[in-house]
Amino acid sequence: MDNEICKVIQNKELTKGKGIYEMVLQSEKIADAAMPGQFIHIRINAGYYPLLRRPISIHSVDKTKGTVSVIYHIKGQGTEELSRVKTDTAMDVMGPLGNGFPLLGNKKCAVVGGGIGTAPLLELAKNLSECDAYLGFRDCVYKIEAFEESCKSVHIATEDGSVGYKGYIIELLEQNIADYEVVYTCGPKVMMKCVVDICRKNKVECYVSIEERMGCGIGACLVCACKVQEENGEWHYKKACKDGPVFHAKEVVFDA
Amino acid sequence: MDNEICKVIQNKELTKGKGIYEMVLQSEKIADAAMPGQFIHIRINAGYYPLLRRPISIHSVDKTKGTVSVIYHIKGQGTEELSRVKTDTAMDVMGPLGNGFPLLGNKKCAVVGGGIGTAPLLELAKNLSECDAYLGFRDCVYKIEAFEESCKSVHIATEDGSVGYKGYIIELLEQNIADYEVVYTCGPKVMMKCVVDICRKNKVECYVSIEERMGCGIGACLVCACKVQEENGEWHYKKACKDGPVFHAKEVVFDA
Amino acid sequence: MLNMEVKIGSLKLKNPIMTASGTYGFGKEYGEYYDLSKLGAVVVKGLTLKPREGNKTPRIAETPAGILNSVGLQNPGVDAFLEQDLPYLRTYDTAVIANIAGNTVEEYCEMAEKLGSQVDAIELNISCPNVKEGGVAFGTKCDSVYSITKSVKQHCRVPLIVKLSPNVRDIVEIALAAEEAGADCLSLINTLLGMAIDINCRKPILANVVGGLSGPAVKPVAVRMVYQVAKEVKIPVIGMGGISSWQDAVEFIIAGADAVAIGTYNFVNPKAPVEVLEGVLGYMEKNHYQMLSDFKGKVVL
Amino acid sequence: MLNMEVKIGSLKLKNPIMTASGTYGFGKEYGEYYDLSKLGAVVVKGLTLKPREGNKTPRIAETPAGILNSVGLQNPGVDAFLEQDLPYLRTYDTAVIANIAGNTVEEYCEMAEKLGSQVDAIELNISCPNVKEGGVAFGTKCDSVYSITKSVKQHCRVPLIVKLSPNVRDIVEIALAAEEAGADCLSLINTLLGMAIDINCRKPILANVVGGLSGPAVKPVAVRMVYQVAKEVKIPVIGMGGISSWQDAVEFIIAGADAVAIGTYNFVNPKAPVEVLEGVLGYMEKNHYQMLSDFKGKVVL
Ligand SMILES: Cc1cc2nc3c(=O)[nH]c(=O)nc-3n(C[C@H](O)[C@H](O)[C@H](O)COP(=O)(O)OP(=O)(O)OC[C@H]3O[C@@H](n4cnc5c(N)ncnc54)[C@H](O)[C@@H]3O)c2cc1C
Ligand SMILES: Cc1cc2nc3c(=O)[nH]c(=O)nc-3n(C[C@H](O)[C@H](O)[C@H](O)COP(=O)(O)OP(=O)(O)OC[C@H]3O[C@@H](n4cnc5c(N)ncnc54)[C@H](O)[C@@H]3O)c2cc1C
Ligand SMILES: Cc1cc2nc3c(=O)[nH]c(=O)nc-3n(C[C@H](O)[C@H](O)[C@H](O)COP(=O)(O)O)c2cc1C
Ligand SMILES: Cc1cc2nc3c(=O)[nH]c(=O)nc-3n(C[C@H](O)[C@H](O)[C@H](O)COP(=O)(O)O)c2cc1C
Ligand code: FES
Ligand code: FES
Repeated sequence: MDNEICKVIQNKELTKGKGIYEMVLQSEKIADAAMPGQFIHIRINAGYYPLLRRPISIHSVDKTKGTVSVIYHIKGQGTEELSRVKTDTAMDVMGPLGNGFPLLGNKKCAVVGGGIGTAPLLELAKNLSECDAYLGFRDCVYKIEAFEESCKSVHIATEDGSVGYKGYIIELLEQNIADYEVVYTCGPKVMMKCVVDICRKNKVECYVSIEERMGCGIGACLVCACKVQEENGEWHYKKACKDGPVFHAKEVVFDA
Repeated sequence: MDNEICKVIQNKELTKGKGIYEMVLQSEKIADAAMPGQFIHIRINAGYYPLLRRPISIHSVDKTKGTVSVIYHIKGQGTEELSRVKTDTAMDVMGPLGNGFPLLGNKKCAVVGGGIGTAPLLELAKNLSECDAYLGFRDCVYKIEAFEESCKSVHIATEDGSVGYKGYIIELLEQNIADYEVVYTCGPKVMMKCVVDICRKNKVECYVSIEERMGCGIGACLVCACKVQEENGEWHYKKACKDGPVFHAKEVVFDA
Repeated sequence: MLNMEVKIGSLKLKNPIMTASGTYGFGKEYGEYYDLSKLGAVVVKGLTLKPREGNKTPRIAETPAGILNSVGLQNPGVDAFLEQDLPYLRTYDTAVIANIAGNTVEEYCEMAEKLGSQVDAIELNISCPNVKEGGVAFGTKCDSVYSITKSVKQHCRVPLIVKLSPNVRDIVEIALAAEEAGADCLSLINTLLGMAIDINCRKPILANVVGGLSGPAVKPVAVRMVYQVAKEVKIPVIGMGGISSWQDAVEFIIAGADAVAIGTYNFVNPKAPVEVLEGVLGYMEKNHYQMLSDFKGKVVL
Repeated sequence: MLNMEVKIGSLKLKNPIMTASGTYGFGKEYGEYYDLSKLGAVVVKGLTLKPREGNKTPRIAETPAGILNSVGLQNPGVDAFLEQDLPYLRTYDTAVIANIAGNTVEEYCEMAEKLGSQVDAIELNISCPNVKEGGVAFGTKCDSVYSITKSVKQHCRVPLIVKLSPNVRDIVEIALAAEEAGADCLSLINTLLGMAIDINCRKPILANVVGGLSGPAVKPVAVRMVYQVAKEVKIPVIGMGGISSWQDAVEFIIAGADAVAIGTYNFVNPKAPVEVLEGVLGYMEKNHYQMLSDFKGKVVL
């Protein structure tokens, strides 16, 4: 494998001043290999600050054009600097990395995302023949049209009610949960916990994409440990970067 | 005092691939206050790498336009990054700092520079009513025309003979030393040592501009110590940044 | 009203922002950049009994997010300081703290006597890695820390701050030795001993071969030591090491520091101490903290 | 022909470029990026007698030019390593060095026995700051370093490398203790103990509160320690701490290292070890060095 030097095709804010950006990278190799739910590990700059790469989920790939898109929000120094990267810059990217979502396209599926956690669900939706989307946001929505193109129906909730249902997206999911055999979810821990609970109660299969701080991104450093439960109740740590970031919901132990 | 945020008006290479650059900065305040031989202390970027500012001599000022120009060569990480700064970037600059050359314009003067050490001599020449320039380079010359505009005569030497006299500039100075009452010099230590020797032998007053690694640039940290000799033979350390960078030749002790 | 006062023994500082010894001369240079009265205290360059020329140059090297220095206590001596430099600082409404270093315990005591109560506090520098005699040798063993602190304390008419070296196995045991010996306050960290080599000429970059590492690179070590020490001692702690922003200052205060000092970063941003002060103020306002003790040492575990 | 060979006791490495324990798993992941046969040696993740789950997450924090980690020796145990991981590494023509950590001297000895001569060397990790038992407690005092080295040496059928902690007052005295006890080689430095606090929630970023600092930030401390130690011991020294480029590797070798290891920088550049190797080769060619000893330890003073 190689880390790729990819050209930035586009890097622009999707929201007005809310700090949500989309970056499109040119990479035939990554576009070709990418599976929904995998991530890329981006080196922000050639210096020592920030030192570590930043893991960002693949949002969408265009295999014909050989491009990969990611959506990120400005959280700290790394993503802030990423947002200032100009078109045509050559970025050093590792990927695609990790284990994505299993594609159970013959079942009735829903993708349930919260905030920036909606990002990886688009490529997933594109790869499922029939699925509904449940997308929750705080106060600004993005990429809705893209989901509308790929999903049967798209449910939106915002905490401030500015778009769609006013409240949490899990409320909408709960109403319709009987319609699904499989649910895929990514978003804040609290949200994913609720989704997992709803699915368990309704005996719906569920897959979650989890976030852990990462070092190597490929399974060598063991900093990204994710607690998983065995059938027999014993737990141990798996690697979020290599065994995940997607896990079967019944495996994951949501601590604290 | 304040550190200034100055806009980069121009930043371009003067030589073909030899890594000598000129940067012009917009700053009324610095242009107004600048004296020949002073320097500015440039923060390369807002990050931690490089951490320290870089001291660069003032090459030329345009008081009407409110601009300051510096000439620098790429030496390491800091100047390399400086060379990549784009027009219109806002740079954080302290200055003008240090003690420049005393202007003895009523005397017969020569400025003697080697390599990048020629840079600060231009503003000096502009401020002396009559002076000759002796400029030595290894294999590429720059800014000769500017000196020709401000000096009575300009003598050039290159080590490879590509322009002017083939050899060292001090050889040319030595031939004409009897013509001068004051010599100002800046350049490699070995060159300045020779200039000082020639002047001492010929009883010509001499001022040297010295380089020391700097921290604060304003006299607070004492890292830039420069050995100076008292009349009575005792030595102590002065601050290159605040007491210098220009010293009377008879003060300076050239170690090692 | 927001109260930023800090007490160091009998000394009251108006706010917890100080400058670190050796990075700030005797204040004059930075006094041209802002009003020194804004600062809680100015800690002056390390003083010795007699004037000292310090080490050969180069005395500074740059390292990733840090610097190495080997100034070696160049200073005019304690008498010249009192005569020539202190009067300038006294024109400002800020505490003046003298940092002292000696070759022998007696020298330290003599300096404390000379300084008397002309300064507001004395910081005992037993952690300078850049001098052969004294310096760090006093500061890295419990028994010598204890005995030098105890001796100087008897000659000291103002609060005594003991500055700790990070080049130790167990910073807590050193801190406790200083406290037991009567220190009124601890400051930490001094520099970590480091080295850099120019691979082209194979020479150490510093003429003195080794030097003290400071700047953002050392911050995690400093925060850890402040955290460990503040939990164990009852006297106030001054935290320093790599502070470059108000966020860093807040991090040290949360870790347990009563006050903080800015060193290396003065070179990068001459107004760093004032900007740190304003930022800490803003942080307190935003979080509705009335005084430093509302968040000092309040690490959530 | 340029010769980059290095000898560590009876073990011959084809070149001085190694990977640092804990940053490289058991080689498999980086084996997808380049041919591991290029390396002088692979040092595997720290092993314990029984499998260990390690600490809670977060286990990593970023600091200026460095990282803090608190993995806490998550590993499958020495038996599983021998069964499941070693065979993969044995498909390459590179030395395999096992890094071992225990709670008691007996555990270390038992591990050495189990490893026997299935690995090419054993690195004694008595400097891990991330575990309560054992670890760093063994590595920061001369007498315990001496006795554990002496004991393990008796059970060790391959060269024994002792990995030193930088969290000490005097690295040379620790190094000499290990040498006297029979160590065949020393490696340094392990991580510096550090801490980072999230000022928004006032929680330490690492679940384990403190962690080990590594990366470019620590390089000056590492170079200094390698320099000090290499001058005093007769056994070979493996230098590490912040190596990110061939220039850094050359700096360590000039300081006195016989070999170097790349740790944290693997995360930044997965091909770092190979690029370092190529760069060191280029440096030797340019300077007409025939072998490492032409510049190793050759600091010009
Ligand atoms: C598998 C995976 C996929 C991700 N996909 C996306 C995505 O599609 N869009 C997006 O906006 N964000 C995504 N994240 C989170 C993203 O990596 C962090 O927001 C980002 O690293 C923050 O970096 P920073 O320098 O801006 O923040 P800082 O807080 O300054 O970062 C400091 C350190 O903490 C780490 N860190 C901070 N927050 C997180 C977090 N939530 N998860 C993991 N590491 C963190 C950083 O990587 C860095 O090492 C993903 C994380 C993982 C693990
Ligand atoms: C008063 C003064 C005026 C100067 N004027 C000019 C000028 O007009 N044009 C020009 O090209 N250069 C000038 N220099 C030298 C210039 O400052 C250095 O070349 C520059 O700092 C190198 O930085 P770097 O990061 O590229 O090199 P690196 O070698 O990576 O720098 C590492 C560290 O060493 C210091 N350093 C390295 N070389 C020197 C040096 N020769 N003098 C002082 N510090 C050094 C750097 O500032 C930095 O802290 C001047 C130096 C001084 C002291
Ligand atoms: C150039 C320089 C000179 C210093 N001189 C002294 C000194 O004289 N006395 C002292 O106690 N500490 C001295 N120090 C250490 C600082 O006071 C401070 O403890 C250390 O630099 C860590 O803080 P920082 O990272 O903010 O610089 C010096 C540091 C530097 C960089
Ligand atoms: C994530 C991580 C895990 C580590 N685990 C171990 C370990 O298991 N055993 C050990 O001896 N050192 C361990 N170390 C220390 C490294 O081997 C090395 O000594 C240190 O990181 C300094 O080198 P570097 O700056 O190149 O990373 C670990 C370091 C990191 C960053
Ligand atoms: S990030 Fe290194 S193992 Fe997952
Ligand atoms: S650079 Fe600080 S005193 Fe000269």
